[in-house]
Amino acid sequence: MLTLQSYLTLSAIIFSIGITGIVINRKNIIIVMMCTELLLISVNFNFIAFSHFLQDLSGQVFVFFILTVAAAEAAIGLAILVALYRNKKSISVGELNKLRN
Amino acid sequence: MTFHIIGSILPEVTIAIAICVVILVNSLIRSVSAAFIHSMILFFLSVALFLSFVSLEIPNSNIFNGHYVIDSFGTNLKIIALIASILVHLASLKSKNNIKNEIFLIQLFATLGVLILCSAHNLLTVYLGLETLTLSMYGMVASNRNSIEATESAMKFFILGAIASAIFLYGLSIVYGVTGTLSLELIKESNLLDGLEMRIAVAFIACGVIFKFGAFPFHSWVPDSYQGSNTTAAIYISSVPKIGAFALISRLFLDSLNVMSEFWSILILSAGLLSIIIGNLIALMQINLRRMLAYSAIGHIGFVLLSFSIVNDGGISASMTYLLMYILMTISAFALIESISSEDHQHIELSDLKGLNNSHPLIAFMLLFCMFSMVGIPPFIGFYAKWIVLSELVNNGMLWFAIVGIIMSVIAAYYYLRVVWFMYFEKTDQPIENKGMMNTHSITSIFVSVMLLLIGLYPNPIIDYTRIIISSFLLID
Amino acid sequence: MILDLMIWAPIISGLIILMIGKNYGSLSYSLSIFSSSLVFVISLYALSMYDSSQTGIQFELITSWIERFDINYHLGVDGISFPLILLTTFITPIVLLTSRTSEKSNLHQYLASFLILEGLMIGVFSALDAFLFYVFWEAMLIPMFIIIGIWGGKNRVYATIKFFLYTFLGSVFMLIAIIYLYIQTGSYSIFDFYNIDLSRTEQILIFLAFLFAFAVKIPMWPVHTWLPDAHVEAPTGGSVILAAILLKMGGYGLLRFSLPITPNASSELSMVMVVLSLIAIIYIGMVALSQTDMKKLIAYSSVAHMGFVTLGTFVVFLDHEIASLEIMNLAISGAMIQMISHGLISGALFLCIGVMYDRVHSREIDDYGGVALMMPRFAGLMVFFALANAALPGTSGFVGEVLVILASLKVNFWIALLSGTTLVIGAAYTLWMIKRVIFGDVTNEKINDIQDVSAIELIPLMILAIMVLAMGVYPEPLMNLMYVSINDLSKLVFLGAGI
Amino acid sequence: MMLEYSLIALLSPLFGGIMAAFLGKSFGKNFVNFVTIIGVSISFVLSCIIALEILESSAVINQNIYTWLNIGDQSFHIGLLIDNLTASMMVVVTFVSLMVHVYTIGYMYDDPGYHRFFSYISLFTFSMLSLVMSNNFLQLFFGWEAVGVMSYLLIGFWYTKESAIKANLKAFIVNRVGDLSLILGIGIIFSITGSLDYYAVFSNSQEIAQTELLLTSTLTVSALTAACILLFGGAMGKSAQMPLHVWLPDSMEGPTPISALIHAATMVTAGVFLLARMSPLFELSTTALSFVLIIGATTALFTGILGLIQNDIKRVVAYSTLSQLGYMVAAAGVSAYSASLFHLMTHAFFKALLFLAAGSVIVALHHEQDIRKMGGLKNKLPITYVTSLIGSLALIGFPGFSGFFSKDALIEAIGHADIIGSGFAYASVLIGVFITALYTFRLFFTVFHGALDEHHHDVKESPLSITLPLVLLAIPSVIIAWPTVGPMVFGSYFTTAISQPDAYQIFGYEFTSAYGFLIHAFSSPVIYIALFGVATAYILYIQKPSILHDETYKSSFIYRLLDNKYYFDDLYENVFAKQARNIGDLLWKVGDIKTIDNFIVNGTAYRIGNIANRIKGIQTGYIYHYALMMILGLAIFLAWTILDLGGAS
Amino acid sequence: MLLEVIFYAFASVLICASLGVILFKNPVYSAVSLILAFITTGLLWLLLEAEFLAIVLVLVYVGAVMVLFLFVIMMLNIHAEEERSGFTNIAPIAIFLGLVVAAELIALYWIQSDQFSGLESISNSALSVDNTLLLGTELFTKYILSFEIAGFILLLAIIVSISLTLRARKNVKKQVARDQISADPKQRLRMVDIKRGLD
Repeated sequence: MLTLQSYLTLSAIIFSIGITGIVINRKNIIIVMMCTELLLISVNFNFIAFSHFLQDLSGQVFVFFILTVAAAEAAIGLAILVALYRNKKSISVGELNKLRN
Repeated sequence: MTFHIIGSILPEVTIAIAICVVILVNSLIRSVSAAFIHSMILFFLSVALFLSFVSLEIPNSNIFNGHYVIDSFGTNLKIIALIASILVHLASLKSKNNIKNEIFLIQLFATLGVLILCSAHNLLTVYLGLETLTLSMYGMVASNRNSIEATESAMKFFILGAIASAIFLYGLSIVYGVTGTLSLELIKESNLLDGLEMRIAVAFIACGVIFKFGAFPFHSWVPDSYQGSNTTAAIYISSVPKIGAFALISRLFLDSLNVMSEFWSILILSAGLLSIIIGNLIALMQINLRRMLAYSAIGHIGFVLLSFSIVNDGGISASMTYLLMYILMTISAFALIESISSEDHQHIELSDLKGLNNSHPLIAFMLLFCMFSMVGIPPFIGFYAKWIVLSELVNNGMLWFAIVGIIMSVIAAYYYLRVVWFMYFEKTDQPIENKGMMNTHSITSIFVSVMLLLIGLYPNPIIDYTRIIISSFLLID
Repeated sequence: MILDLMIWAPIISGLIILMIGKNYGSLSYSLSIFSSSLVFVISLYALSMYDSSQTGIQFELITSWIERFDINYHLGVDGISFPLILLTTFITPIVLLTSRTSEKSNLHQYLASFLILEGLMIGVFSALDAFLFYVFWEAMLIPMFIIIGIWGGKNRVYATIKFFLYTFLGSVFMLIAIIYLYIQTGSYSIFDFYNIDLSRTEQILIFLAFLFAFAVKIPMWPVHTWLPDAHVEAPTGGSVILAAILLKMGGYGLLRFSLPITPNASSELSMVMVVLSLIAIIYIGMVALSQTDMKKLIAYSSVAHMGFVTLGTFVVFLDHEIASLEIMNLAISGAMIQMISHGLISGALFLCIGVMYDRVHSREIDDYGGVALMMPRFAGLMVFFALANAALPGTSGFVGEVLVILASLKVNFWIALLSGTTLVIGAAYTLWMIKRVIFGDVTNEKINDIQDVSAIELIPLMILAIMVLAMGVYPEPLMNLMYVSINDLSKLVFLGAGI
Repeated sequence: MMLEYSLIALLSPLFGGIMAAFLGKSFGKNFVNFVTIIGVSISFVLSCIIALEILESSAVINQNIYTWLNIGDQSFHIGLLIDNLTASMMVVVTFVSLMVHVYTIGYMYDDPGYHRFFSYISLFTFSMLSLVMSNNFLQLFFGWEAVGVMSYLLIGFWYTKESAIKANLKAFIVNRVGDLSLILGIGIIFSITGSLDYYAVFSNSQEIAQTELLLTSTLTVSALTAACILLFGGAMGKSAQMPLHVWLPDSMEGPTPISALIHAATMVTAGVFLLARMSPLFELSTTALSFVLIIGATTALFTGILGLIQNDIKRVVAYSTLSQLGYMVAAAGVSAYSASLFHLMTHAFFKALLFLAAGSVIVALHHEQDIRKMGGLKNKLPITYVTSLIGSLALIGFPGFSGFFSKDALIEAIGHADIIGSGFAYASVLIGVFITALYTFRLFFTVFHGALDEHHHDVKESPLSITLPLVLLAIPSVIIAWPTVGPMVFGSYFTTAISQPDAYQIFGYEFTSAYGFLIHAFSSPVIYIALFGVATAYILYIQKPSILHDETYKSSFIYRLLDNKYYFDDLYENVFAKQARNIGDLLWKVGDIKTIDNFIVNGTAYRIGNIANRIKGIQTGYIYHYALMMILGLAIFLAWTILDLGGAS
Repeated sequence: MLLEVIFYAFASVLICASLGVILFKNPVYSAVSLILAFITTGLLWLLLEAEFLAIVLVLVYVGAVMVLFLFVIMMLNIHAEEERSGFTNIAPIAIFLGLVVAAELIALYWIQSDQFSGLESISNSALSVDNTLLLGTELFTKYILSFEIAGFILLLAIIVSISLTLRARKNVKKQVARDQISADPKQRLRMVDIKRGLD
């Protein structure tokens, strides 16, 4: 039986994977950025699930905008990444520590 | 009707027009001078400010199907945001450090985002306003694109911002799920509040809001982005977005989720208290001036949140008073630092200030004002800010928080004093070069600093102003 | 109005000097002397207007300031604050007069700091609104911080930051207490605070909060350690102001706030206060004995002498059966006179040390010896002030101490005995210093070619000497100025404490 | 008129002193001499007039000059009380002072601090007069301390001399101990009577006597006894009674004129004056009187013994002064104030004489003070010799000399007393008579007789300004007692000022006249003891000096004890003074610096810094740490949501 | 039942793909995992009758955003960094925290929830009838303001991206049309008198 809770649980799992992913790897930033996309998937999942179970369209509208903004965000993020790479010749998470106390 | 709607959002429209005009002018006219762009931006900002004053007359109304609300609270916040933007703009007019004009364009976007946040009355609008602001802040921080520090801090800011925004959205999704609506109005009227699900939602949303304020434990982007970006960006992100965040927290928590205030106030309170402690403690150890100011900003924001968590008109207006005074102080501090920094000396270390009293007595004197104001010594405004927050805390039986706050501000005094110490007590062989000329920029910074004193001598207007705004906000809704 | 003038005239002239003075050193010097003397003249005029037989506040001025919190710009003086204002206006020109003798960088900033400080100090003494009081009280830290920090000695940064943080930490608790009182009364007026009913716990907590602020300022043992550092490192003028006036604010605060607002707590905690005062008198006196730095010695002696102020303030509460209005008047009069007198004497001693420092550039006692041979006129004055510091009858130093001793004798013999030991210890450390510095044979070559005091150094010292002598020989005019207010205060406190 | 006279008498030395101090350097020595001597002369003449006036009319002036301080009902005045006691003190003080002024012209002739010295002694005269003329305790204390200060300044007059400035510091501090006691005594009186005027206090003396002073919650003493003992504590300091006597011998570091003026004739007798002045109080407390008696008698005996082995000419005289002060105090202890005062007066003359004579010898020998280097000066210094002899005879109480009458009277009084300690006191003073004679003539013989030291062949008699005072002082030393002993000791001269039992009834019942007293004295042992002392001195120092050169004598315990002055100096310097500094040092270094400053103040700062240093570690610069922090925050918020659930719903 | 099978199957794939994103060492594999995750998500959304968004997700995300990601990965030649990769020292804490958050959320949804439980999937819902039309109508009427704001956000993204990445390379020859058009023959061509040589 597909209840709302199933969807929410799935979304929660994805969310957790996303945030864990951000923290655990010291590979390159791009993977971290992908993890944020995972987070957004889980949020979208929530919205769409609610929208479906509430029979209300505004959730889907919201998702639409989230997708838009996420695309814009990805563009900006990648632009920053490129700029960073040009300066630093590296996008390793582990080397990103010039600024600290 | 249409005209009425457009009339209500004239400030936003003005900024939007400004954006378009600046883009067009920039790309079409080949050799446009920077001064022209600056004046244009200033002109549009002033027009927007004027229009906001005009729209104070407009009766409260919900427009765009209730996605947008025009009320005195929002309009007043807009006025404040616009004034702050103008000040920031004036303060960063030195512009040698900002060869490109894009940053001012991006600042216009950010201002637009803040204005949207001030009036947004729907979760979607709130989100979009927030993202407008956030994305432009990424752009601002990164705008010094040839610097490792700038791009690195922008990268970090971006990642953390993305996480925060996802967390925030997660919260919004649950709110939507529980109440079945995106409208803040309807959420407020919903009788489903204060269930467990809503609490989860509030916890998530609080994370996003606290991130926006830059309070502990969502503060990490603050020092890096202050340090990494150029001063123009730093002035901006240290001031105007806080107004947006204040609007956000007021609209979401104070207004719509007022029923749950008992719950969220604890979250805000703990974040505020920890910010005061952690921010000030870490600031003690900084030798980079910007980074120090960043941590001090975390401490100040702690006071804003602490006071906000009182959740009554006194506390909230104290919080707002603190915020306004903090913005004034931070603009002043950054502007003064900017006015003595040169192209080849962007990153001001504390030791760079040595002998400032001899080379730039006036700037040093104003920075002295500013630092003592931040410490919270009368008669500067920083004192009234602290005092009014403490008054409200004591008044609401939160004596111990007041004591913690005040002890931390004594500890904080040390690092502010260190600035004075380097400026006044240390001598150096290589003083900062005195260009001698008084430009618009130094005049602005001095103007703001003198304000610190003058408002300090007569703080009535700000105190009354915030009180009126907040009371009307809490009464009407 | 006249108080307004006294507060703002020096501040404004200080700001003017700050703005224009960089290239006009001597002009700003003259201007500063002129404006501070003017303030002194105004204060003398005020003295002539002051009716010492009238109870209550005079020269009162109320203007609304922050309406929302019912904060007023409320000024006024009574017999307790007025003498301290006179002391301030009297000492400041003297300090400014001597400020030029030693070469200073940024002289205009130095002068401006003192002028601003003067205005703020007068503000502290004349504010009748607790909020206003706090504003002046804290604002005063800024110029003092600058003075010690810029023109101080080798270790000035440590000293000035210590001074600032110590006093700041002390006063923030006072702020909390003031806020609390405001919440209880709905007003920031000090006189409204007097009429408030507080529970025992509240009183004690408020008392302690105020005490912390004032104790640091006075300073009382064990929160006194900023003082020796600050004094040692401060420039001469800074030390003088610090010793002569800043310390008095603590004592003034106790009389203005602690006693009338929290009479029960004052009475209940009087034993603690008395013990702390006695520790200050004896312990600090002993500590002063072993100092090798003149300024430090005088600094410690200040702590010991201020011990009499706190002793006088609280001794009467020790024994409720004996306590009477008479004893209280006696003790508080003693405390007040001690404050004024200590202001003159320690100020003068710091000036003396400054005079020597300008010549020899050392404050170490061991570097001196035989100063009397080279500077006979100076030596005479210094010995005189030292004797005054040792509470010689006929000098002002004696009056306050003897009144406090007499009052404590009425309460308890042993307290009087212990406090009286200052007669011996005080004489020992002061005169021992004199013996090694002024008397003896010249051991340091530098002493051999020093000049006696110039007129500009001599005049302030002479004026101070005359004042010290006059107050010692005929203190009645001063007492007459204060008596009515002290009596009112005593009555108020007795009523409050239910004695 | 009397009041004006007294005021002028009081203020003219002040005026002279101030003029000398401020203008002396520019106007020269003659000016200094002129103003100060005129000042003191006026004072002396007026004192005599006043004394005569009072003698005639026995009027008493008690007049407040001005209100010093007024705190509600509690007033403190400055005022004058002129009665017999005051008048006689004034005469003595101004006379000796005048003599010393004159003497100083010669003695200090080539001293660079000439005007300063004159200014000091004039100011001292003023201080002393204000002490004796006071009509209240407070002013008494003023004068009391003022004379102390002048003594301080004068002992340290040669301030480059290390021993002098050490001595003056010691004198001041030891005196301060006494003054502390005095002010406490005054305080007790004030706390009970609420007034400090003599008459007001004396009229309430019964009230004081009935009040109990709480020392602890259970232990009480009579306030009167406590007050009297404390007042006497002040007298002990000023009059150098054991154990506060240590400063007086050291004070001989000062110039000789002031040894004569301050440390023999006037200031040190202030304690005796005080006892006499306070007699209405002391009479009510036998405990206090016994205390006074025992202290006095002890001082009289033991300090006299110390005089035996001193080799410094001035110190011998100084110890003699101590001893004589002991006599006076002891006499006051048996309520024989008049005898005590009488001895004070005669002693002032002959002891000043002896000091000035010693000074004359010192000047003649070019500031040589060691008696072992003297001898055979009889012929070289004839005037000094004769006057010294007169002084010595007066001191030992040789019949007919003034000292005889006074000393005999007070020994008689002590002998008749029956309070606690009187037996001891009587024995002490009798032995003291022998000792006095012994050391006095030891000095006399050693200096003036024996072989002339080869270094001193060129000595000449001192100039007139030195010898004139010697002669002028020698006269009263011989004859002053003859007309005065009757009225002063046995008569009613002091009855208005002093409250004492009728001397005539106690021990003077056989008194008829001065002559009769002289005759009567031969029937008592005192004279014989004194003569025996002189004879012993003659044998030991003229006939067989070899006895004293015995080594066993030098190494004996007693000799060492005496040589070290009963170890009082050691006790004070090494135990009290040194320990006070050690404790001070300890408190400073351990209490202030280590505990409060380093541990609490800087320690707190340090710990905060430490914490901050650790906390700043959270800002590593690594993005995953930042993210972790955010997630942690989120997790805690969520956890709170769960935990708070119980409370909310 | 079928729906459930589909759901759990795709849900498992989604979870695996998500784990793949964070666990693969090579960023290209991660990106491909992410693409897989997006496609699976799209399919799951179809179950929830959000057809338009499902398509948009696949088109926009897989077609544009992920291509952008891959493009950047390729452009920056990132896999050269592989030897540095690995887990952070705080990975255990992070995993623990991730589990805690997941557990907290799931626990809240399942154990305590009263608002979300019992809701079953609705078939034939009104939303699915003409999903795209409905969404479009909403978007251009009710949400017109949001739509405009989104436009500005995209504009912002354009400006920021360009300003951060656009740079004029020095050694690259490029055509500047404006300069070409504005070329003035008079300035380009200079007539010079050349003297005959060999004189």
